[in-house]
Amino acid sequence: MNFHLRLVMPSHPCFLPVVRAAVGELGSIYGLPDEECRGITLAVDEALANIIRHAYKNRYDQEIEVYCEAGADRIEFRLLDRGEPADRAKICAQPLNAEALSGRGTHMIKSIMDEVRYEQVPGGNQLTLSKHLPG
Amino acid sequence: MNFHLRLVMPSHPCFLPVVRAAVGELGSIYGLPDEECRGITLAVDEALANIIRHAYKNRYDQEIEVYCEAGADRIEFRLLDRGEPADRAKICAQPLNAEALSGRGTHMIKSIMDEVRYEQVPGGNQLTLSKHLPG
Amino acid sequence: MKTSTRNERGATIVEVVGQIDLGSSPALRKTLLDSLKGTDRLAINLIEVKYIDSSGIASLVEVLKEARRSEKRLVLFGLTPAVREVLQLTRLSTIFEIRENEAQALEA
Amino acid sequence: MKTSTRNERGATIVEVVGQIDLGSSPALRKTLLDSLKGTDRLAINLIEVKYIDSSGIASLVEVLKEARRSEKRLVLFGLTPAVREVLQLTRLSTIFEIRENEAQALEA
Ligand SMILES: Nc1ncnc2c1ncn2[C@@H]1O[C@H](COP(=O)(O)OP(=O)(O)O)[C@@H](O)[C@H]1O
Ligand SMILES: Nc1ncnc2c1ncn2[C@@H]1O[C@H](COP(=O)(O)OP(=O)(O)O)[C@@H](O)[C@H]1O
Repeated sequence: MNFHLRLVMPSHPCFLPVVRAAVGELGSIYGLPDEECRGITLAVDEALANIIRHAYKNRYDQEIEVYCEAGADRIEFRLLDRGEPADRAKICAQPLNAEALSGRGTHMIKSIMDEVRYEQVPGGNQLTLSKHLPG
Repeated sequence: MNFHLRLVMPSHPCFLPVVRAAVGELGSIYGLPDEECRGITLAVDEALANIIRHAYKNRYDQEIEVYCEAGADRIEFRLLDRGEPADRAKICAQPLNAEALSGRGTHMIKSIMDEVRYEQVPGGNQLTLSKHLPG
Repeated sequence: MKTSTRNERGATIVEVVGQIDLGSSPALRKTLLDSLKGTDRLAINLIEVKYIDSSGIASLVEVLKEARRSEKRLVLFGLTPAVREVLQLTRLSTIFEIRENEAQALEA
Repeated sequence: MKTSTRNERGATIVEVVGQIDLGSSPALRKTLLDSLKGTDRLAINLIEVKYIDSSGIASLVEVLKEARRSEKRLVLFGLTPAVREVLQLTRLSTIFEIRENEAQALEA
Protein backbone atom coordinates (compact mmCIF):
# COMPACT_ATOMS: atom_id res chain seq x y z
CA MET A 1 0.00 0.00 0.00
CA ASN A 2 1.31 3.38 -0.90
CA PHE A 3 -0.49 5.43 1.70
CA HIS A 4 0.49 8.20 4.00
CA LEU A 5 -0.58 9.37 7.41
CA ARG A 6 0.08 12.67 9.11
CA LEU A 7 -0.08 13.62 12.75
CA VAL A 8 0.38 17.08 14.22
CA MET A 9 1.15 17.05 17.94
CA PRO A 10 2.09 19.57 20.61
CA SER A 11 5.72 19.36 21.75
CA HIS A 12 4.61 17.98 25.12
CA PRO A 13 5.96 14.66 26.44
CA CYS A 14 2.46 13.57 27.48
CA PHE A 15 1.64 12.97 23.80
CA LEU A 16 4.53 10.58 23.23
CA PRO A 17 2.47 7.53 24.29
CA VAL A 18 -0.16 8.51 21.69
CA VAL A 19 2.40 8.58 18.89
CA ARG A 20 4.07 5.38 20.07
CA ALA A 21 0.74 3.55 20.08
CA ALA A 22 0.05 4.75 16.53
CA VAL A 23 3.54 3.91 15.22
CA GLY A 24 3.46 0.42 16.77
CA GLU A 25 0.16 -0.33 15.00
CA LEU A 26 1.47 1.10 11.73
CA GLY A 27 4.48 -1.20 11.87
CA SER A 28 2.31 -4.25 12.25
CA ILE A 29 0.02 -3.14 9.40
CA TYR A 30 3.08 -3.13 7.17
CA GLY A 31 4.12 -6.60 8.28
CA LEU A 32 7.04 -5.78 10.54
CA PRO A 33 7.74 -8.46 13.16
CA ASP A 34 7.13 -7.46 16.81
CA GLU A 35 10.76 -6.65 17.56
CA GLU A 36 11.00 -4.31 14.59
CA CYS A 37 7.67 -2.68 15.49
CA ARG A 38 9.14 -1.96 18.91
CA GLY A 39 12.31 -0.73 17.17
CA ILE A 40 10.66 1.85 14.91
CA THR A 41 8.46 2.95 17.82
CA LEU A 42 11.59 3.55 19.90
CA ALA A 43 13.36 5.40 17.10
CA VAL A 44 10.42 7.74 16.45
CA ASP A 45 9.95 8.33 20.18
CA GLU A 46 13.64 9.14 20.72
CA ALA A 47 13.58 11.49 17.75
CA LEU A 48 10.49 13.28 19.12
CA ALA A 49 12.03 13.51 22.60
CA ASN A 50 15.10 15.12 21.03
CA ILE A 51 12.94 17.64 19.21
CA ILE A 52 11.13 18.51 22.45
CA ARG A 53 14.36 18.81 24.47
CA HIS A 54 16.85 20.18 21.97
CA ALA A 55 15.01 21.84 19.09
CA TYR A 56 12.28 23.35 21.29
CA LYS A 57 14.37 23.50 24.50
CA ASN A 58 11.53 22.01 26.53
CA ARG A 59 8.93 24.50 25.38
CA TYR A 60 5.89 22.25 25.44
CA ASP A 61 3.45 24.39 23.43
CA GLN A 62 5.13 24.16 20.04
CA GLU A 63 4.11 21.92 17.15
CA ILE A 64 5.68 18.77 15.74
CA GLU A 65 4.47 17.17 12.56
CA VAL A 66 4.89 13.44 12.07
CA TYR A 67 4.43 12.26 8.51
CA CYS A 68 4.45 8.56 7.73
CA GLU A 69 4.60 7.14 4.23
CA ALA A 70 4.88 3.50 3.34
CA GLY A 71 5.50 1.92 -0.04
CA ALA A 72 6.16 -1.62 -1.14
CA ASP A 73 9.70 -1.79 0.21
CA ARG A 74 10.00 0.69 3.08
CA ILE A 75 8.26 2.74 5.73
CA GLU A 76 9.42 6.30 6.17
CA PHE A 77 8.78 8.83 8.93
CA ARG A 78 9.41 12.52 8.49
CA LEU A 79 9.42 14.65 11.63
CA LEU A 80 9.13 18.38 11.18
CA ASP A 81 9.73 21.10 13.76
CA ARG A 82 10.26 24.85 13.74
CA GLY A 83 12.80 25.00 16.58
CA GLU A 84 16.61 25.23 16.69
CA PRO A 85 18.19 23.27 13.86
CA ALA A 86 20.22 20.25 14.97
CA ASP A 87 23.97 20.67 14.98
CA ARG A 88 25.03 17.74 12.81
CA ALA A 89 28.34 17.53 14.71
CA LYS A 90 26.48 16.54 17.87
CA ILE A 91 24.51 13.63 16.39
CA CYS A 92 26.07 10.36 17.60
CA ALA A 93 29.00 12.44 18.80
CA GLN A 94 29.32 10.86 22.24
CA PRO A 95 30.44 7.23 21.94
CA LEU A 96 28.16 4.71 23.68
CA ASN A 97 29.51 4.60 27.20
CA ALA A 98 28.29 2.65 30.22
CA GLU A 99 28.86 5.60 32.56
CA ALA A 100 27.23 8.37 30.54
CA LEU A 101 23.89 9.89 31.57
CA SER A 102 23.08 11.05 28.04
CA GLY A 103 24.04 10.70 24.40
CA ARG A 104 22.31 7.37 23.62
CA GLY A 105 19.23 8.49 21.69
CA THR A 106 20.84 9.25 18.36
CA HIS A 107 22.85 6.01 18.49
CA MET A 108 19.70 3.98 19.01
CA ILE A 109 17.91 5.78 16.18
CA LYS A 110 20.83 5.10 13.87
CA SER A 111 21.14 1.42 14.71
CA ILE A 112 17.40 0.78 14.34
CA MET A 113 16.65 2.68 11.13
CA ASP A 114 18.17 2.06 7.71
CA GLU A 115 18.33 5.73 6.87
CA VAL A 116 18.51 8.80 9.11
CA ARG A 117 18.71 12.26 7.56
CA TYR A 118 18.66 15.68 9.26
CA GLU A 119 17.89 18.59 6.93
CA GLN A 120 16.61 22.12 6.90
CA VAL A 121 13.59 22.58 4.65
CA PRO A 122 11.46 25.68 4.00
CA GLY A 123 9.01 24.67 6.78
CA GLY A 124 11.71 24.14 9.43
CA ASN A 125 13.84 21.17 10.43
CA GLN A 126 13.12 17.81 8.90
CA LEU A 127 14.31 14.50 10.24
CA THR A 128 13.76 11.53 7.93
CA LEU A 129 13.81 8.02 9.38
CA SER A 130 13.32 5.12 7.06
CA LYS A 131 13.23 1.36 7.42
CA HIS A 132 13.13 -1.39 4.78
CA LEU A 133 10.09 -3.61 4.90
CA PRO A 134 10.34 -7.40 4.76
CA GLY A 135 9.99 -8.67 1.16
CA MET B 1 -4.22 21.12 29.11
CA ASN B 2 -5.68 22.95 26.19
CA PHE B 3 -3.88 21.16 23.41
CA HIS B 4 -4.90 19.79 20.08
CA LEU B 5 -3.80 16.93 17.92
CA ARG B 6 -4.51 16.31 14.26
CA LEU B 7 -4.31 13.13 12.24
CA VAL B 8 -4.83 12.77 8.51
CA MET B 9 -5.52 9.20 7.42
CA PRO B 10 -6.48 7.41 4.22
CA SER B 11 -10.07 6.13 4.16
CA HIS B 12 -8.84 2.55 4.42
CA PRO B 13 -10.05 0.23 7.20
CA CYS B 14 -6.49 -0.97 7.83
CA PHE B 15 -5.74 2.36 9.52
CA LEU B 16 -8.57 2.08 12.03
CA PRO B 17 -6.37 0.21 14.56
CA VAL B 18 -3.84 3.06 14.37
CA VAL B 19 -6.47 5.68 15.21
CA ARG B 20 -8.00 3.51 17.94
CA ALA B 21 -4.61 3.06 19.59
CA ALA B 22 -4.05 6.82 19.53
CA VAL B 23 -7.55 7.70 20.81
CA GLY B 24 -7.31 5.17 23.66
CA GLU B 25 -4.03 6.74 24.82
CA LEU B 26 -5.47 10.24 24.49
CA GLY B 27 -8.40 9.31 26.72
CA SER B 28 -6.12 8.10 29.46
CA ILE B 29 -3.94 11.23 29.22
CA TYR B 30 -7.06 13.23 29.97
CA GLY B 31 -7.95 11.08 32.96
CA LEU B 32 -10.83 9.08 31.54
CA PRO B 33 -11.39 5.75 33.31
CA ASP B 34 -10.71 2.60 31.24
CA GLU B 35 -14.34 2.00 30.32
CA GLU B 36 -14.74 5.54 29.00
CA CYS B 37 -11.44 5.29 27.10
CA ARG B 38 -12.87 2.21 25.41
CA GLY B 39 -16.10 4.14 24.84
CA ILE B 40 -14.60 7.12 23.04
CA THR B 41 -12.37 4.77 21.04
CA LEU B 42 -15.46 2.87 19.92
CA ALA B 43 -17.35 6.04 19.06
CA VAL B 44 -14.52 7.48 16.95
CA ASP B 45 -13.98 4.12 15.24
CA GLU B 46 -17.67 3.72 14.40
CA ALA B 47 -17.77 7.27 13.06
CA LEU B 48 -14.71 6.62 10.87
CA ALA B 49 -16.17 3.32 9.63
CA ASN B 50 -19.33 5.21 8.65
CA ILE B 51 -17.30 7.79 6.75
CA ILE B 52 -15.44 5.04 4.89
CA ARG B 53 -18.62 3.10 4.05
CA HIS B 54 -21.22 5.81 3.58
CA ALA B 55 -19.51 9.13 2.84
CA TYR B 56 -16.77 7.58 0.68
CA LYS B 57 -18.80 4.50 -0.38
CA ASN B 58 -15.86 2.21 0.32
CA ARG B 59 -13.37 4.17 -1.76
CA TYR B 60 -10.24 3.51 0.27
CA ASP B 61 -7.94 6.16 -1.21
CA GLN B 62 -9.68 9.25 0.11
CA GLU B 63 -8.66 11.36 3.08
CA ILE B 64 -10.16 11.66 6.56
CA GLU B 65 -8.96 14.25 9.03
CA VAL B 66 -9.27 13.56 12.75
CA TYR B 67 -8.87 16.59 14.94
CA CYS B 68 -8.79 16.23 18.70
CA GLU B 69 -8.97 19.11 21.12
CA ALA B 70 -9.16 18.86 24.88
CA GLY B 71 -9.79 21.57 27.41
CA ALA B 72 -10.39 21.51 31.14
CA ASP B 73 -13.87 20.05 30.94
CA ARG B 74 -14.17 18.06 27.74
CA ILE B 75 -12.45 16.22 24.95
CA GLU B 76 -13.71 16.85 21.45
CA PHE B 77 -13.09 15.01 18.19
CA ARG B 78 -13.85 16.53 14.81
CA LEU B 79 -13.86 14.20 11.82
CA LEU B 80 -13.70 15.78 8.41
CA ASP B 81 -14.34 14.13 5.07
CA ARG B 82 -14.98 15.28 1.51
CA GLY B 83 -17.47 12.56 0.55
CA GLU B 84 -21.27 12.39 0.38
CA PRO B 85 -22.84 14.43 3.16
CA ALA B 86 -24.76 12.39 5.73
CA ASP B 87 -28.52 12.39 5.42
CA ARG B 88 -29.54 13.50 8.90
CA ALA B 89 -32.78 11.51 8.60
CA LYS B 90 -30.80 8.27 8.51
CA ILE B 91 -28.78 8.86 11.70
CA CYS B 92 -30.20 6.66 14.48
CA ALA B 93 -33.17 6.06 12.20
CA GLN B 94 -33.34 2.29 12.64
CA PRO B 95 -34.38 1.42 16.21
CA LEU B 96 -31.96 -0.93 18.03
CA ASN B 97 -33.22 -4.35 17.08
CA ALA B 98 -31.87 -7.77 17.98
CA GLU B 99 -32.49 -9.12 14.48
CA ALA B 100 -30.97 -6.31 12.42
CA LEU B 101 -27.68 -6.71 10.57
CA SER B 102 -26.97 -2.96 10.55
CA GLY B 103 -28.02 0.36 12.01
CA ARG B 104 -26.22 0.12 15.39
CA GLY B 105 -23.21 2.42 14.84
CA THR B 106 -24.94 5.77 15.18
CA HIS B 107 -26.85 4.59 18.28
CA MET B 108 -23.59 3.58 19.98
CA ILE B 109 -21.94 6.88 19.08
CA LYS B 110 -24.90 8.79 20.52
CA SER B 111 -25.07 6.85 23.76
CA ILE B 112 -21.31 7.14 24.39
CA MET B 113 -20.70 10.79 23.55
CA ASP B 114 -22.28 13.80 25.23
CA GLU B 115 -22.58 15.72 21.98
CA VAL B 116 -22.81 14.51 18.38
CA ARG B 117 -23.16 17.02 15.57
CA TYR B 118 -23.17 16.45 11.79
CA GLU B 119 -22.56 19.60 9.73
CA GLN B 120 -21.39 20.73 6.33
CA VAL B 121 -18.45 23.12 6.51
CA PRO B 122 -16.44 24.75 3.71
CA GLY B 123 -13.90 21.88 3.79
CA GLY B 124 -16.51 19.12 3.53
CA ASN B 125 -18.52 17.18 6.10
CA GLN B 126 -17.71 17.63 9.74
CA LEU B 127 -18.78 15.31 12.51
CA THR B 128 -18.17 16.62 16.03
CA LEU B 129 -18.08 14.17 18.93
CA SER B 130 -17.54 15.52 22.39
CA LYS B 131 -17.33 14.03 25.86
CA HIS B 132 -17.21 15.71 29.28
CA LEU B 133 -14.08 15.02 31.26
CA PRO B 134 -14.22 13.99 34.93
CA GLY B 135 -13.88 17.01 37.25
CA MET C 1 -7.57 -10.75 13.91
CA LYS C 2 -6.95 -14.49 13.76
CA THR C 3 -9.18 -17.47 14.39
CA SER C 4 -8.49 -21.10 15.15
CA THR C 5 -11.03 -23.89 15.16
CA ARG C 6 -11.15 -27.26 16.89
CA ASN C 7 -13.70 -29.91 17.86
CA GLU C 8 -14.35 -30.88 21.45
CA ARG C 9 -17.03 -33.20 22.86
CA GLY C 10 -19.33 -32.86 19.88
CA ALA C 11 -19.00 -29.09 19.66
CA THR C 12 -16.93 -26.85 17.41
CA ILE C 13 -14.95 -24.19 19.22
CA VAL C 14 -13.74 -21.12 17.37
CA GLU C 15 -11.15 -19.04 19.20
CA VAL C 16 -10.90 -15.45 18.08
CA VAL C 17 -7.74 -13.47 18.81
CA GLY C 18 -7.36 -9.75 18.14
CA GLN C 19 -9.58 -6.87 17.17
CA ILE C 20 -12.87 -7.24 15.32
CA ASP C 21 -13.62 -4.20 13.20
CA LEU C 22 -14.66 -3.07 9.73
CA GLY C 23 -11.44 -4.56 8.33
CA SER C 24 -11.59 -7.94 10.02
CA SER C 25 -15.30 -8.71 10.52
CA PRO C 26 -15.91 -10.04 6.97
CA ALA C 27 -13.31 -12.79 7.57
CA LEU C 28 -14.83 -13.56 10.98
CA ARG C 29 -18.33 -13.76 9.51
CA LYS C 30 -17.16 -16.24 6.88
CA THR C 31 -15.25 -18.42 9.37
CA LEU C 32 -18.20 -18.59 11.74
CA LEU C 33 -20.80 -19.35 9.07
CA ASP C 34 -18.54 -22.04 7.60
CA SER C 35 -17.93 -23.59 11.03
CA LEU C 36 -21.65 -23.60 11.77
CA LYS C 37 -22.30 -25.67 8.64
CA GLY C 38 -20.23 -28.56 10.01
CA THR C 39 -21.55 -28.72 13.56
CA ASP C 40 -24.70 -28.76 15.68
CA ARG C 41 -23.08 -26.70 18.36
CA LEU C 42 -20.77 -23.77 17.91
CA ALA C 43 -18.93 -22.15 20.84
CA ILE C 44 -17.02 -18.92 20.26
CA ASN C 45 -14.14 -18.05 22.60
CA LEU C 46 -13.83 -14.27 22.86
CA ILE C 47 -11.32 -14.06 25.73
CA GLU C 48 -8.62 -12.65 23.42
CA VAL C 49 -10.91 -10.08 21.79
CA LYS C 50 -9.92 -6.67 23.07
CA TYR C 51 -12.10 -4.77 20.60
CA ILE C 52 -15.35 -5.34 18.73
CA ASP C 53 -17.36 -2.82 16.72
CA SER C 54 -20.88 -2.84 15.29
CA SER C 55 -19.78 -4.75 12.18
CA GLY C 56 -18.46 -7.54 14.43
CA ILE C 57 -21.69 -7.51 16.41
CA ALA C 58 -23.65 -7.74 13.15
CA SER C 59 -21.59 -10.81 12.18
CA LEU C 60 -22.42 -12.49 15.50
CA VAL C 61 -26.13 -11.64 15.05
CA GLU C 62 -26.05 -13.11 11.55
CA VAL C 63 -24.51 -16.35 12.83
CA LEU C 64 -27.08 -16.50 15.65
CA LYS C 65 -29.94 -16.11 13.16
CA GLU C 66 -28.48 -18.82 10.95
CA ALA C 67 -28.08 -21.10 14.01
CA ARG C 68 -31.71 -20.58 14.97
CA ARG C 69 -32.89 -21.16 11.43
CA SER C 70 -31.03 -24.46 11.21
CA GLU C 71 -31.86 -25.41 14.82
CA LYS C 72 -28.29 -25.40 16.03
CA ARG C 73 -26.83 -24.02 19.19
CA LEU C 74 -24.54 -21.00 19.46
CA VAL C 75 -22.71 -20.11 22.69
CA LEU C 76 -20.31 -17.22 23.37
CA PHE C 77 -17.77 -17.46 26.19
CA GLY C 78 -14.84 -15.57 27.69
CA LEU C 79 -16.30 -12.10 27.24
CA THR C 80 -13.84 -9.27 27.93
CA PRO C 81 -15.08 -5.92 29.27
CA ALA C 82 -14.87 -4.49 25.73
CA VAL C 83 -17.18 -7.18 24.35
CA ARG C 84 -19.60 -6.94 27.30
CA GLU C 85 -19.82 -3.17 26.96
CA VAL C 86 -20.66 -3.33 23.26
CA LEU C 87 -23.31 -6.01 23.83
CA GLN C 88 -24.83 -3.79 26.50
CA LEU C 89 -24.73 -0.67 24.33
CA THR C 90 -26.51 -2.54 21.55
CA ARG C 91 -28.94 -4.24 24.01
CA LEU C 92 -27.91 -7.72 22.87
CA SER C 93 -26.69 -9.07 26.23
CA THR C 94 -29.76 -11.26 26.66
CA ILE C 95 -30.09 -12.40 23.05
CA PHE C 96 -26.96 -14.54 23.02
CA GLU C 97 -26.33 -17.58 25.18
CA ILE C 98 -23.29 -16.49 27.18
CA ARG C 99 -21.02 -18.63 29.39
CA GLU C 100 -18.00 -17.85 31.54
CA ASN C 101 -15.55 -20.38 30.14
CA GLU C 102 -15.11 -23.34 27.81
CA ALA C 103 -16.15 -25.96 30.39
CA GLN C 104 -19.46 -24.19 30.94
CA ALA C 105 -19.92 -23.54 27.25
CA LEU C 106 -19.68 -27.28 26.56
CA GLU C 107 -22.18 -28.27 29.28
CA ALA C 108 -25.65 -29.33 28.16
CA MET D 1 4.02 4.84 34.88
CA LYS D 2 3.51 3.81 38.50
CA THR D 3 5.85 2.38 41.08
CA SER D 4 5.30 0.53 44.33
CA THR D 5 7.93 -0.25 46.92
CA ARG D 6 8.21 -2.92 49.62
CA ASN D 7 10.87 -4.56 51.76
CA GLU D 8 11.63 -8.24 51.56
CA ARG D 9 14.40 -10.21 53.27
CA GLY D 10 16.63 -7.20 53.81
CA ALA D 11 16.18 -5.85 50.30
CA THR D 12 13.98 -3.09 48.91
CA ILE D 13 11.95 -4.07 45.87
CA VAL D 14 10.59 -1.41 43.54
CA GLU D 15 7.99 -2.61 41.07
CA VAL D 16 7.59 -0.45 38.00
CA VAL D 17 4.39 -0.64 35.96
CA GLY D 18 3.86 1.13 32.64
CA GLN D 19 5.96 3.00 30.14
CA ILE D 20 9.21 4.75 30.97
CA ASP D 21 9.82 7.73 28.72
CA LEU D 22 10.73 11.40 28.68
CA GLY D 23 7.55 12.19 30.60
CA SER D 24 7.85 9.54 33.31
CA SER D 25 11.58 8.94 33.81
CA PRO D 26 12.16 11.94 36.15
CA ALA D 27 9.66 10.43 38.63
CA LEU D 28 11.29 7.01 38.29
CA ARG D 29 14.76 8.45 38.84
CA LYS D 30 13.61 10.17 42.03
CA THR D 31 11.83 7.07 43.39
CA LEU D 32 14.83 4.86 42.75
CA LEU D 33 17.41 7.26 44.23
CA ASP D 34 15.18 7.76 47.31
CA SER D 35 14.73 4.00 47.75
CA LEU D 36 18.45 3.42 47.44
CA LYS D 37 19.09 5.79 50.35
CA GLY D 38 17.16 3.55 52.72
CA THR D 39 18.56 0.16 51.74
CA ASP D 40 21.76 -1.78 51.06
CA ARG D 41 20.13 -3.75 48.35
CA LEU D 42 17.72 -2.50 45.72
CA ALA D 43 15.91 -4.86 43.35
CA ILE D 44 13.87 -3.39 40.49
CA ASN D 45 11.02 -5.44 39.02
CA LEU D 46 10.59 -4.54 35.34
CA ILE D 47 8.13 -7.28 34.33
CA GLU D 48 5.34 -4.75 33.75
CA VAL D 49 7.51 -2.34 31.75
CA LYS D 50 6.44 -2.55 28.14
CA TYR D 51 8.49 0.45 27.03
CA ILE D 52 11.71 2.17 28.07
CA ASP D 53 13.59 4.91 26.25
CA SER D 54 17.08 6.38 26.62
CA SER D 55 15.97 8.72 29.41
CA GLY D 56 14.80 5.70 31.41
CA ILE D 57 18.07 3.92 30.70
CA ALA D 58 19.97 7.00 31.87
CA SER D 59 17.99 6.93 35.14
CA LEU D 60 18.95 3.28 35.69
CA VAL D 61 22.61 4.08 34.94
CA GLU D 62 22.52 6.96 37.40
CA VAL D 63 21.10 4.70 40.13
CA LEU D 64 23.73 2.06 39.35
CA LYS D 65 26.51 4.63 39.68
CA GLU D 66 25.11 5.85 42.98
CA ALA D 67 24.84 2.24 44.22
CA ARG D 68 28.47 1.59 43.33
CA ARG D 69 29.60 4.84 44.94
CA SER D 70 27.83 3.98 48.18
CA GLU D 71 28.79 0.28 47.98
CA LYS D 72 25.24 -0.97 47.67
CA ARG D 73 23.81 -3.61 45.44
CA LEU D 74 21.43 -3.02 42.52
CA VAL D 75 19.65 -5.87 40.73
CA LEU D 76 17.18 -5.72 37.84
CA PHE D 77 14.72 -8.56 37.27
CA GLY D 78 11.76 -9.52 35.10
CA LEU D 79 13.09 -7.95 31.89
CA THR D 80 10.56 -7.83 29.04
CA PRO D 81 11.72 -8.05 25.41
CA ALA D 82 11.37 -4.25 25.14
CA VAL D 83 13.74 -3.68 28.07
CA ARG D 84 16.21 -6.33 26.87
CA GLU D 85 16.30 -4.87 23.38
CA VAL D 86 17.07 -1.36 24.64
CA LEU D 87 19.81 -2.64 26.95
CA GLN D 88 21.31 -4.46 23.98
CA LEU D 89 21.06 -1.43 21.69
CA THR D 90 22.85 0.69 24.28
CA ARG D 91 25.37 -2.09 25.08
CA LEU D 92 24.44 -2.11 28.76
CA SER D 93 23.34 -5.76 29.04
CA THR D 94 26.49 -6.72 30.92
CA ILE D 95 26.76 -3.62 33.10
CA PHE D 96 23.70 -4.36 35.23
CA GLU D 97 23.22 -7.35 37.49
CA ILE D 98 20.21 -9.02 35.89
CA ARG D 99 18.08 -11.86 37.33
CA GLU D 100 15.08 -13.77 36.01
CA ASN D 101 12.68 -13.28 38.90
CA GLU D 102 12.30 -11.99 42.44
CA ALA D 103 13.48 -15.20 44.12
CA GLN D 104 16.75 -15.07 42.17
CA ALA D 105 17.09 -11.34 42.69
CA LEU D 106 16.95 -11.85 46.46
CA GLU D 107 19.55 -14.65 46.50
CA ALA D 108 23.04 -13.81 47.72
N1 LIG E 1 16.21 17.17 16.93
C1 LIG E 1 17.32 17.75 17.42
N2 LIG E 1 17.45 19.09 17.40
C2 LIG E 1 18.56 19.69 17.88
N3 LIG E 1 19.61 19.00 18.40
C3 LIG E 1 19.54 17.67 18.45
C4 LIG E 1 18.39 16.97 17.96
N4 LIG E 1 18.61 15.65 18.15
C5 LIG E 1 19.82 15.52 18.72
N5 LIG E 1 20.40 16.73 18.89
C6 LIG E 1 21.77 16.97 19.44
O1 LIG E 1 22.45 15.73 19.46
C7 LIG E 1 22.91 15.42 20.78
C8 LIG E 1 22.90 13.90 20.98
O2 LIG E 1 21.58 13.44 21.06
P1 LIG E 1 21.23 12.06 21.78
O3 LIG E 1 22.17 11.02 21.28
O4 LIG E 1 19.79 11.78 21.58
O5 LIG E 1 21.59 12.26 23.32
P2 LIG E 1 21.04 13.32 24.38
O6 LIG E 1 19.76 13.85 23.86
O7 LIG E 1 20.90 12.49 25.61
O8 LIG E 1 22.12 14.36 24.50
C9 LIG E 1 22.00 16.19 21.69
O9 LIG E 1 22.58 16.46 22.94
C10 LIG E 1 21.74 17.46 20.87
O10 LIG E 1 22.78 18.38 21.02
N1 LIG F 1 -20.58 9.71 7.98
C1 LIG F 1 -21.69 9.38 7.31
N2 LIG F 1 -21.86 9.81 6.04
C2 LIG F 1 -22.97 9.50 5.36
N3 LIG F 1 -23.99 8.76 5.88
C3 LIG F 1 -23.88 8.30 7.14
C4 LIG F 1 -22.73 8.58 7.91
N4 LIG F 1 -22.88 7.99 9.12
C5 LIG F 1 -24.08 7.37 9.09
N5 LIG F 1 -24.70 7.55 7.91
C6 LIG F 1 -26.05 7.05 7.54
O1 LIG F 1 -26.71 6.65 8.74
C7 LIG F 1 -27.12 5.27 8.63
C8 LIG F 1 -27.07 4.61 9.99
O2 LIG F 1 -25.70 4.44 10.39
P1 LIG F 1 -25.31 3.35 11.47
O3 LIG F 1 -26.23 3.46 12.64
O4 LIG F 1 -23.86 3.49 11.78
O5 LIG F 1 -25.64 1.94 10.83
P2 LIG F 1 -25.11 1.26 9.47
O6 LIG F 1 -23.85 1.97 9.10
O7 LIG F 1 -24.89 -0.16 9.88
O8 LIG F 1 -26.21 1.42 8.48
C9 LIG F 1 -26.21 4.67 7.59
O9 LIG F 1 -26.78 3.56 6.98
C10 LIG F 1 -26.00 5.85 6.63
O10 LIG F 1 -27.08 5.96 5.72
